[in-house]
Amino acid sequence: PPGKPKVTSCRSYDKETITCWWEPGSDGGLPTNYTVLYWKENAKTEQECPDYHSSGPYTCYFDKAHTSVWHYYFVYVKARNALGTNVSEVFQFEIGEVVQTHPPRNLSLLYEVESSKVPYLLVSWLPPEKADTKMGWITLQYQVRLKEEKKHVWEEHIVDQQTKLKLFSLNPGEDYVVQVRCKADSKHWSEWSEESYIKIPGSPRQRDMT
Amino acid sequence: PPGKPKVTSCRSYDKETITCWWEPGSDGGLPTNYTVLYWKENAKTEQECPDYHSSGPYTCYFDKAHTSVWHYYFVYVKARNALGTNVSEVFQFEIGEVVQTHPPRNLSLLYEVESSKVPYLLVSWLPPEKADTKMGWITLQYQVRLKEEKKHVWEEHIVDQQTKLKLFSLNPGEDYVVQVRCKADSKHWSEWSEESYIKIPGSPRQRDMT
Amino acid sequence: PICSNGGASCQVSTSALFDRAVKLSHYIHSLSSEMFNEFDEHFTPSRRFLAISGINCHTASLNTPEDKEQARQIQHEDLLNLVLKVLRSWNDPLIHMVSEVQDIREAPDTILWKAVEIEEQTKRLLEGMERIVGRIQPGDLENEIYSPWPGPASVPGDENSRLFAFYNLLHCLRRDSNKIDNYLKLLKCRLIHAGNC
Repeated sequence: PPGKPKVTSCRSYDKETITCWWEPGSDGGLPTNYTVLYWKENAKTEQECPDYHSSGPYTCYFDKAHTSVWHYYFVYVKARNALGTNVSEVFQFEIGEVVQTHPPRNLSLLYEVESSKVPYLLVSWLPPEKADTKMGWITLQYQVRLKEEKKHVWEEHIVDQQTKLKLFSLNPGEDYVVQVRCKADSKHWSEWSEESYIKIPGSPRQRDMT
Repeated sequence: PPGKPKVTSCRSYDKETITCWWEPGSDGGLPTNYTVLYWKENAKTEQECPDYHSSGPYTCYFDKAHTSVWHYYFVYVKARNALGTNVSEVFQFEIGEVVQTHPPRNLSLLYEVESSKVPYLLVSWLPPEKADTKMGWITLQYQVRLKEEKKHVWEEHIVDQQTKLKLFSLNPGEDYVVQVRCKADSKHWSEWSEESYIKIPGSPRQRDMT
Repeated sequence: PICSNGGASCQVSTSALFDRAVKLSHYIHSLSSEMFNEFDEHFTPSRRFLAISGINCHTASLNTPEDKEQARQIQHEDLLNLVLKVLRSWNDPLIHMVSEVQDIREAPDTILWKAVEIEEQTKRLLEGMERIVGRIQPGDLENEIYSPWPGPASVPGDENSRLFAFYNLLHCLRRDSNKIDNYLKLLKCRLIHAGNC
């Protein structure tokens, strides 16, 4: 019979729709048919995946009409060929546990030097696409990281819900790289945003080698 | 006859009682008698103001027993003297439209500096007096504003139901002033709380980015 | 929740159910308020409708708590069922509202968008309330008793009466959505935070 397929993960980018990814098992060269099936908490019957295509190959997409924030989901894959059938483990989740937004957008860096003031780097960004924060449906927490380009250690800062951060006392004359990511109520950080670069004005300080 | 009196405004500080303010018209020097009257939506008869005194002169106070939330109130003033009578416009409202709580209390500021972390200002406060947020009868949205003392532009942050806020991007060595206010479901923000002041500790520590 | 493979313990926590329900009810009420104010500013600047004939809501027969003391005394099972009843009573009127707003000449697009969004989110909230009531009082989902909507109270062809009927509907939606929001926040404080929000 066919090898055991697998539901590898499920994600919701907006707490409104869900995408699951799956993998076929070994098919021994035989034409094998795969069906993604699911049921919801307390449901009497299971249903077939409503949309195998919108999220790309080997996926199942639950649009708004098929996504409930009130129920647990149980998803599995059935493989069938001439020699028999095989089923995956059941992947279970509720939407709150699988929310992973897209990364924040429009990361911008501005080095501000005001007279009689300590200069600082103003890092600012926009919430991710499709994350409806206005209704309060998703509350995001942000994390900024930066490092000198030639170094390896990142400095990371959690910034709750604000969409900007002032960083003081960066080393003059050095090149820095900055990224930001965010997390909704669940445990999944988004991917890091694209990197932004800036060179801090001024000449690098002589390193005190004593 | 007497000049036209006027109901100037009505407010509920707690969504449980209501106070209305009114003004007499010109009385031409004649002794003039004023009566505040009201009726509630779908009520057959009008009634006289239950309490002219508790909220001070030229007011009408509706205590809990005379206040119901999801009913329209129609309030007006009748002036009468020897030459005749005159009545004010009818002031109509539903309590949800006139809730304006007292300002939040006990605004306190704490500057937190943890090693390897970006310092932040922890702003915290208590809900306003008389607003029953504990039982959930009133749910408040807060707005925090802060600015450098010598500047004019305030930076504002909306906070939903929480009574604290971390502010990250403050300039070392500067004096800041902070205030907070709140709003129940209706359109009316409370007054701003008293101002709180803090001086952010001096120039930032040297950063070791090995 | 430790959720064994397909076991009974796999369910969304009651706290999460309430969190999402309250976020929805707050959102629905704020949309309803905005829509009412927009319509009021656009079509009935001086609120003369209200002063003359008063408001008549199809849910008026539902015995809802009208102040804090009444709300404190009602059992949470009864309050839950009341929220369910009010929500069910709005199923037909919201469908009518969405179609009606498309026929009102010069109705701003923002009113139409809000009407559609309210109808969609209210259906979602009703599904959530049925989950919550099913969780808290298993087997007690009274399905039929709610306040049926008698249909639009407007005289066919009379534009003014049609506008007033729509005004009355928006006003009742603002009021009832505020009741639902208020009661849900009370219930959440009571059932999830032991009366100490």
